[in-house]
Amino acid sequence: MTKANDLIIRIGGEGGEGIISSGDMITQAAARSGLEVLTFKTFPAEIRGGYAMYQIRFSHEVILSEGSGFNVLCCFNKEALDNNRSQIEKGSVLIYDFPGGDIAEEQNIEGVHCYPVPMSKIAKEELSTYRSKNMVAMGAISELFSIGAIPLRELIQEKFGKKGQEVVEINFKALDAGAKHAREHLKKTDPFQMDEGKPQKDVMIISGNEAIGLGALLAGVKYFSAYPITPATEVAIFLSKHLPKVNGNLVQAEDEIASLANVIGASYGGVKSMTATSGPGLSLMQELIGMSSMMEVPVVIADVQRGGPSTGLPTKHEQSDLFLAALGSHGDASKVVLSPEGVEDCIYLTTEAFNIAEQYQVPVLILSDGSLGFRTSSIKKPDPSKIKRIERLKYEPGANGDKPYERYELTESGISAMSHPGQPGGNYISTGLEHAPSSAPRYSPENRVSMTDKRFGKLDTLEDFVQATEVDDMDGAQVGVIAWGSTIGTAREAVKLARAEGVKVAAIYPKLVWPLPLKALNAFAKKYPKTLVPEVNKQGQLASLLRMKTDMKPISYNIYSGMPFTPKMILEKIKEVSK
Amino acid sequence: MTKANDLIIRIGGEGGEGIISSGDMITQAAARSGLEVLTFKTFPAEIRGGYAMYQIRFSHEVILSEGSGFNVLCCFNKEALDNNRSQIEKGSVLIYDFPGGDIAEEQNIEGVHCYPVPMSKIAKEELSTYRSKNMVAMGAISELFSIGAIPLRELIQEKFGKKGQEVVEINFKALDAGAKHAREHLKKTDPFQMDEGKPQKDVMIISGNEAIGLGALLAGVKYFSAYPITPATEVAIFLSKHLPKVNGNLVQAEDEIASLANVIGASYGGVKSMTATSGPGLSLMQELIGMSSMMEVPVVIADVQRGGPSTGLPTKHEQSDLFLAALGSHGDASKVVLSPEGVEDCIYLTTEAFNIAEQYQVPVLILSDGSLGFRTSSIKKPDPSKIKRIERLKYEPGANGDKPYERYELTESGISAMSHPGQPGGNYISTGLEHAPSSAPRYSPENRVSMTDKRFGKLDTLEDFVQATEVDDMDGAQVGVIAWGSTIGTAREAVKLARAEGVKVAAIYPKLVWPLPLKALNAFAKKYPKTLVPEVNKQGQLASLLRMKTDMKPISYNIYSGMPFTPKMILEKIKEVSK
Amino acid sequence: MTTATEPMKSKDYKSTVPPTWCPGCGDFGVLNAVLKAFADKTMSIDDTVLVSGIGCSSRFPYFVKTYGMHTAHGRVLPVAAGLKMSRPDLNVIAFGGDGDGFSIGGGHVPHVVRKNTDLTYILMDNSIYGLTKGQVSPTSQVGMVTTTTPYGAPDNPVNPLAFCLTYGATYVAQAYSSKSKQVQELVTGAMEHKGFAFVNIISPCPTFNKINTFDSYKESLEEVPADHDTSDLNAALKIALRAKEGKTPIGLLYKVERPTLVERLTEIRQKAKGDDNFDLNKVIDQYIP
Amino acid sequence: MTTATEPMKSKDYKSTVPPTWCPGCGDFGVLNAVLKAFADKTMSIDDTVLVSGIGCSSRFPYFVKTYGMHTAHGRVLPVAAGLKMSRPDLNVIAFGGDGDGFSIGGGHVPHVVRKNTDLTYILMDNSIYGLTKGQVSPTSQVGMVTTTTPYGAPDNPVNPLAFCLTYGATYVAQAYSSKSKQVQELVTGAMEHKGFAFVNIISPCPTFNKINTFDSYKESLEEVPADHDTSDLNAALKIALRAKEGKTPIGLLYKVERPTLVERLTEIRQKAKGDDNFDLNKVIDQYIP
Ligand SMILES: Cc1ncc(C[n+]2csc(CCOP(=O)(O)OP(=O)(O)O)c2C)c(N)n1
Ligand SMILES: Cc1ncc(C[n+]2csc(CCOP(=O)(O)OP(=O)(O)O)c2C)c(N)n1
Ligand code: SF4
Ligand code: SF4
Ligand SMILES: [Mg+2]
Ligand SMILES: [Mg+2]
Repeated sequence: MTKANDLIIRIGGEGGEGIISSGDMITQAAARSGLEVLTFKTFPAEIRGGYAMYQIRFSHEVILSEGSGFNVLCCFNKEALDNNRSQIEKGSVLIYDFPGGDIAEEQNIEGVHCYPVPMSKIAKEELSTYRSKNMVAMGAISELFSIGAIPLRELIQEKFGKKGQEVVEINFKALDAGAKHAREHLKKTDPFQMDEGKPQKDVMIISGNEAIGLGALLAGVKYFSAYPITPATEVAIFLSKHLPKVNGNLVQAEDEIASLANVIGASYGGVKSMTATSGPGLSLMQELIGMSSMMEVPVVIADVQRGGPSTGLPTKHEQSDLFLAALGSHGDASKVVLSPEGVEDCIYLTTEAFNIAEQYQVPVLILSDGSLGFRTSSIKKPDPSKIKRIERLKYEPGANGDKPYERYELTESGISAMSHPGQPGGNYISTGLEHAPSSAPRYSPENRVSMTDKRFGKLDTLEDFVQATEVDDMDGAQVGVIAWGSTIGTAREAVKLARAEGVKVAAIYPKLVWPLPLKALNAFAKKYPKTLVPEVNKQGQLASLLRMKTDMKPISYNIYSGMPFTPKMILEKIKEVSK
Repeated sequence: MTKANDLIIRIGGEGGEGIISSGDMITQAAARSGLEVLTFKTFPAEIRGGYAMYQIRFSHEVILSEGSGFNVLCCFNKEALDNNRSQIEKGSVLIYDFPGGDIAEEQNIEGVHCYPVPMSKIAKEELSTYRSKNMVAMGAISELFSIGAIPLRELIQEKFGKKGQEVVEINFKALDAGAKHAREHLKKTDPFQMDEGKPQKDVMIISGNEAIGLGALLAGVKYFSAYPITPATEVAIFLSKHLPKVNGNLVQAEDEIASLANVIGASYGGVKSMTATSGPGLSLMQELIGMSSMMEVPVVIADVQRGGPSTGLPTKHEQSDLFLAALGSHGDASKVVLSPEGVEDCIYLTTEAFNIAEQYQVPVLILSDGSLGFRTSSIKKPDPSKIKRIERLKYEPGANGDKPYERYELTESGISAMSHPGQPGGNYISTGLEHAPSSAPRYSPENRVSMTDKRFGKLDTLEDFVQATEVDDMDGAQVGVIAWGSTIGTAREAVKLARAEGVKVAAIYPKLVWPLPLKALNAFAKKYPKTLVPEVNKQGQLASLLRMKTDMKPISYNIYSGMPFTPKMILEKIKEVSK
Repeated sequence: MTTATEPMKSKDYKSTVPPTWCPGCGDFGVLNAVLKAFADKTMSIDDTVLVSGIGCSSRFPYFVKTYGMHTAHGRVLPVAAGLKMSRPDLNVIAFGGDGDGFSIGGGHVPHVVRKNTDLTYILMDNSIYGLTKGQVSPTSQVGMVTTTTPYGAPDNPVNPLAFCLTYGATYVAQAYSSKSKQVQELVTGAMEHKGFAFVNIISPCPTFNKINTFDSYKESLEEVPADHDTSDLNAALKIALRAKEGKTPIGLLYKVERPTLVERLTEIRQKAKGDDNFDLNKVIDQYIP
Repeated sequence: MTTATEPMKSKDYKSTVPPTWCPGCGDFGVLNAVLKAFADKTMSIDDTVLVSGIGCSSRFPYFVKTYGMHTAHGRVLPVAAGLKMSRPDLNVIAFGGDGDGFSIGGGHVPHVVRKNTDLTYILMDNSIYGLTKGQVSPTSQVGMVTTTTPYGAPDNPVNPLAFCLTYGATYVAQAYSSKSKQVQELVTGAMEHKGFAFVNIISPCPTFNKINTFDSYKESLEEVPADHDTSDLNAALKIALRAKEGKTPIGLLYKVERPTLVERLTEIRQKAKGDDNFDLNKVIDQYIP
C-alpha cells in the first residue's frame, strides 16, 4: 500500500455538531506528530442549522493552499453528503454516518471507497451521549489513516482534564469505539495513510486572525479597539487576552466608527494602535480613514474580507474590498494596502503594516479574508527578538533651535517629525482641514497643492521600503500569473503543477497592493506580456488597478461563488491561456 | 467705444460684508434686462472673516463657464486686492475702496483702468450705515458698465419693501451715491459696456443646488431626508420649502447614515426618495449604498463635491469623489453615477437619475460640485408637462397565476417586478444578505453567481437608456478632449477658442460616468487616439476609470488647488498636446 | 392570500422558513407571542412590515408571512421610520437585538423617539452578541466574561428602559420571553399605541450567555406594581432604574399621548397646502428673475 | 515654552490664531472663561489636549496654546476617549456643538458616559447649526423656523443634561456663556472631577438663532437651588427636566464618584500581570501544538 504524502480530509455536517472542535483536535494531533497541516472551514451565516465544513490537509512538506478537492470525505449527515456528492472523485474515500443517522441508504459509489460508520448510533447507544458522535468519527479517521492516535489522546486529556476525568473518559471511549469499528468492521481498500513526521520544535499552529493579533503584538501595538464582526472577531479575541499582558489596552467600541476614532486618538498620543473589521465595518470607517490620511496619523486597520456587498455572504470567501480599501474615502486620500497570502504572512505583514504606518504616517490596511482568517496552519514560530520595529519620526524638543515646530513641515521625503502631547514646544492642532505646515487651517491654492503632493509623494519610496513582492521567473514562460492575498498560495501550487506538466509559467505575488509596486510589476509585464490575474471577485479588482496604473492588459479570471480557487482551477486556466 | 458682448466682473471682500446679497441682486437685475448670466462664488470655511468672492459673467449668448479671469475687479478691501493682484490683466478695470477703506494707497497699475470709489467712506459718512457699502459699489458698477440700472431699483423695492420703505430708501440712496460718484468723479477710460438684452420670457435664474431640488420635484420625488453639509445644504433648503406642496415629506435626519436609511425605507414602500450630501456624508453612506444595491431598492443620492479628503477644503471646488462613488462600498456593488455639467443639467440629470433608479432598481448618484451648486445662471424654464417620468416595474397581484411571487426573479433583463407593502401576494423580505429569487437567504455558489450577474448585468443596457453622452466631432482633430462634471462647460469653451484659433480638436462629454458609456467612448478613442482628460483632482479619477475600462491611454491634466479650470488653461493644454 | 378581513390564527402568520435559532433560544417565545398578538388584532399580512437590523433576533421577519426588511446592523429604526413617514397607512414594526439597538444603533434611538415616530420597536435583549458568538453587549453586566472581555467587562450597562423614557418615548414596557401572555399583551398595547412604543423583551441566549439565564431571571423578575401610574414619568424612571439593584421589572412602565411624527408632518403639508396635483410651474415661477 | 510649574495668566493660554467667530457669538465667553479656568489651575499647555468635532464651536482648540485635535463631525468623544485611554497622564478636554454632540455624535455619548471615561466634555449649545448657516439642531425647540424647517421644526428637542444623567455621567452641569465666573467654576470642577464630566454651556448664536437669544435667556435662566443635593440623581433629573417648562437651569446638577474607565482598564492590566517587558514567547508558546 503506497503511503500518501499529501492527504486532504473534509468533514461535513450541521453547524454546531462539534465539527469545528473535533477538527481542531485532529489537526493539532497531526501537527504534534510532526505533520504539516492547513485547515479550511466554512460555516453557515446562521448560528444553528446549515451546512458546516472543516477540511484538513496533511503533508510532509510545506502546504501552499487548501488544495483541490479532497481525498477523504466524512459526512456527519445527509446534507453534507448532498452538498459534496458531485465533488467526490474516483479513488477517494467516503466515510458516512450509517446506519442510524439521517443517511437512509448504504452508499456504493463506483470507484469510491465507501466506509459506513454508525457514528450517531454508537454515540447514542453505546456511549449514551449524542455529543460524542464527532469523537467516534475522529477515532475512525485516526485509525483508518494512521493520524496522530497518541497525540489525540494526549489532547483529550489536556483539553477535557479541567472538566473532570469523567469527561475525559467519555471522549476516550468514543475515540476507541470509532477506532474499533474501523478495525473490526471496515475493510480498508484505499491507499491513504500518513506516515508520522518528525516532530518539529519551533512550530506553532495558529489561525490567520490570531496571527494578525500576534503580528500586532510583535510590532508593539499598545492600543486596540474594535467592534465584533464575522470573520474578523478573532483578532480582537486574541488581543483581548494578550494585549493587557504587555500593558496595552483593548476596548470593544460601540461601533466601527468609534473604534477607528479611538485608534486615531490613541495614535495621536504616540501609541501604536490598531483596529480590525470586515467589509461593513470598512465601509463605515471611510470618513475617518480619510481623516487619518489628512492628519498623517499612523493607524493600522485589518479588514478580514467576506462576501459582499451589504451583509452579503458573511461567512464566505471573497477578495472584494480592494477597490474600497485603495480608492475609498471621499476626496484624494493617500493610504497603503497590504494583503497576506497565508497564516505566516498574517504575522509578518502585520508587523510590516505597523512599520509602514509609523514610517510614512499613513493609514495602512491589511486585507485578509475569511478563509485565511479561520485557517489554522502549522508555521515556524516567530522570534520576537528578530522583529524589526520602526518608530515614527519624532519631534525632538529644541532640535530646531528658535524655529517654531511645524507639524507638517515640507521636507524632501514628505515626512515630517511628529510631536506627542507632553512634549514642550511641540504643541499643534491635528486637523482634518487642509492646513499649513504649522497645522493651522490654510486654503490657499499653493498650499493646497504642496500639501496634497506631500501626502501622496511621501509614498514614492514605499515599494523599496516594504519589499513585499515576490517574483517567480521562468525563462520562456508564455504566461505570467499575478495573484494577491490568499489566492497566492493557490497560485503557487498551480504554478508548481503546471511546471511539473512542462508548462512554462512565471508568477508575481504582490503583497503590497496599493500603491501598486510598479517597478516590479512593469518589469514583470515586460518579460511576460501575457498576464493572468485570478481573483475572487466579480469586477476583477486587482486587474482593474493594474490596468489603471500600468500598460498591462491582464486576462482576468474571476470567480465569485463564495469559495476560493483550487490549484486545479488555476492550473487549467494557465494551460488554457498558455496555448 | 466698443461694447463688450461678454463681461466678467469679480467682486472680492470679507465674508459677511454683503458681497453675496449684492452680487445676487446685480445678477438678477442683469437677467431681468435680458442678459445671460452665470455666477461663481467662493467663501471661506469660516462663518466670519476670510476672503469671499462673487464673480458674474454677463453675455448676450449662452454662457458655458465662469470664464478665464475677469474684466473688472471690484475690491471691497485690501485682502481682496492682495488676493487678486497677480491676476489683473492689462486692459482690465480695477474698482477699489479708496480713500477711507483699508487700502492705504491710490492704485496705479500700468495698463489697468483704476477707479477708486470711497465705498466705506460714502457709506459711513454720507449714509451713516456701513452696511450700505456694497450698494454704493453696485451703484458705481451699474453706472460704469450700464448694467440693469432700472431693474436694480425694482429689485431693491421688492426685496426690502417688506422691511419698510425706510430700508428701501437707504438702499436707493446708496445706489445713487455710488452711481453719482462714478459719473462725477471717475473718468471712464475702459471699453466695457453691456447693451441691454432682449428681455426673455421663459427664463429662470436658479442655483445648481436648487436645480437639483427642482429636478427631483419634476421627477416626482415624494420623500427626502438629509443632514446639512456645505456645499449641499441648499438642496434640502429648496425641497424643505417646496416638497410639502406636492404632499411630500422632508426630514432633517440625525446624520447621513440615518438619511439614507430613511430613504431606503421610503423607497421600499414605493415612494420616490432621495438624499443629498457632500464627501464626508458620502463616505458615511457607503454601507447603505451597498445595501440598496443588494436589495435593489431605487434611491437617488446627490453628492455636491468639495475639496477632500476629510474636512478638507469644505468651501472649495474639486471633482474628487468619483472613485468613491463608482467603486466605494465593500464587496462588488453595482450602482450608477451621473455628473451634470451646469445648472440646467442639474435639473434634467436629476430627473434622469430618478428614471434610472426606477428603471434599474439601483442606487444612482449625482456628482455635482461646490462651484456648480452655488452657481446661479439664467436658464430656460423647464416645462413640467414634458418631463418623462419612469416608474419601477411593479408587481401585479395575480399576474403570475399560481406561481408565487419572486421579488428577485431571474429575468432576461435582470430586472424583476417589485411589490409594495399592501399588495396581496407580494409579500417578501427585502434583505442585504445574498438571497434566492424568492428573497430568502441563500448562499449556494450557483445562486450567488447568478444573483451577482443579475445585479451587474441589468446595467448592460444603461448606455442606450440614458443617452447622456455628447460627442463633438471634428475631422482631422489631433486631440480629443474628455471632460466630466462642471469641467464640461469649461472644456466646451476651450474647444471653441481652440477651433477659433484653427486648432483641430474634438470632444466627448460623458454625463453618465459609471458604468462608463463604453460604446461611445471607444468609438471616440478610435477616431481620436490622443485623448486629453482635464479634471480637478489629484489622482486623475476619470482618466483612471477610462484606463481601467477601455484601451485609452489618456493624457491627464489634473489640477487640485481648490479652484476650477479656466477655459484658457484647457485651451493652452489642447494646444500643447496638439503639437 | 389572506387579507385583513379574514381572521387568521397565530400559526397562519408563520412563514415557511424554519427559525434558525438555537434550541432553547428566548427568541422563540417572542416569536410565538408576537404571532398571537397579530392574530389577536387580525393584523393584515399585506399591510404590515417587519423591519429588523442584524443579529440572531433580527432574523425575525423571515419567520413571518408579512412584508419585511432585514437591513443593516444598527439601522433598523431609521429604515423603519423612513418607511412609516412615507407610508403611514402601514403597520411598521421594528425588531432587533441589544447590540443592534443600543450599541451601533444607539445614535438613532434618541431621534426616532423624540420625534415620537409612529413605530413599535421590539427589542430582544439577551445581554450578549448572539450572532457573532458571544461578545459583550451594551446590556451586559460589569465584570461579565465574554470572548472579548476575558478579564471581565469594564463598562456599566445601558438601561434601555430609562434611555427611552428620557428620550421621550410615549410607550415603554418590558417583558420576559417565557411569560408569553404578558409579551402578547404588551406587544398588542404597543401596536395599538399612537406614537413610538418600545417593548424591551428579556430573551435569554442559552448558547452564549451563561450569566443571564432563564434561571437567573427567576430571581430578578419583578412585576410593575399594580398601582403604578403609567403616566408618571418619574415613577416610570424609578422602576426602570431597578435594574441597578439587579431587578428586572416587567410590565407597562409608561404610556402617554403627544403629537406623533406622522401628525406633525401632516401639519406641515397642510400648512404648505399640500396637493398631489400641485402645479410645479408655481415653484418655477418663483425663480423668474 | 512655559511649563506647568510657571504660573500663567489666562491670556498666556491664548494662541496667536484670532477666533473666527462672529462678533457677539456666545463662544467668546466660553473661551475666556475656560482660559481663566486653565490659568486658575495652572494647567500645563504641554500636557493638555483639546479635542473637538466640527462646527463653529469646534474651532475652539485653535485659539488655545495647548495640544489639540480638530476631528470629524460627531467624533470628538471617541477620539478623545482613545487618546485618554492610552495617555491617562494627559488632561483631555472635549469641545463641540449641540449638533456635533447630540445629533451625528449622539451614538457615542451613552457609551463614553457609561464607561465613566475620564474626560471633560464642554458643549457649546446654541440650539442651531452655526457653521452650516442656520439649520435646526437637536436642541432647537418644536416649531422653530430655520432654513431646513420653513414650516417649523416638527421634533421635540433633546435634553443633553437629562440624557447624560441617564447615561450615568458622574458630573453634570449647565452654564451660560455670559456668566463667566460660573462657567469658569463649573469647568474647573469638571476638570478636577474623576471620571466623565459634562458641562453644557448655553452659548447663543446671534447670527442664526433669532429665538434663543441673549435676551430670551434672561427670562429663562434659573440657578440650581442652593440646597440641591448634587448626589441625588432623581433631584438632578427633575432639574434637568425644567427645560420642558421653558426654564434653563444653571449650576451643578450632579456629582458622584464611581470607578472610571482608566481605573477599570488598569485593573484589567493588573489582572493580566501587565508588564512593559513581557516576553512574547510566552504567548507564542501557547500555540505550540
Ligand atoms: C457594521 C456591522 N458591524 C458588525 C456586524 C457584525 N454583527 C452582526 S450581529 C452583531 C451583534 C449581534 O448582537 P445583538 O444585536 O445583541 O443581536 P443578537 O444576535 O444577540 O440577537 C454584530 C456585531 C455587522 N453585521 N455589521
Ligand atoms: C459627516 C459630516 N456631515 C455634515 C457636516 C457639516 N457640518 C459641519 S458643522 C455642522 C453642524 C454644526 O452645528 P453644531 O454642532 O451645533 O456646531 P455650531 O456650529 O452650532 O457651533 C454640520 C452639519 C460635516 N462636516 N460632516
Ligand atoms: S446564539 Fe443565542 S441568541 Fe442566537 S439563536 Fe442561539 S440562543 Fe438565540
Ligand atoms: S454662526 Fe453663530 S455659532 Fe457660529 S460663530 Fe457666528 S454667532 Fe457663533
Ligand atoms: Mg443580543
Ligand atoms: Mg450648534
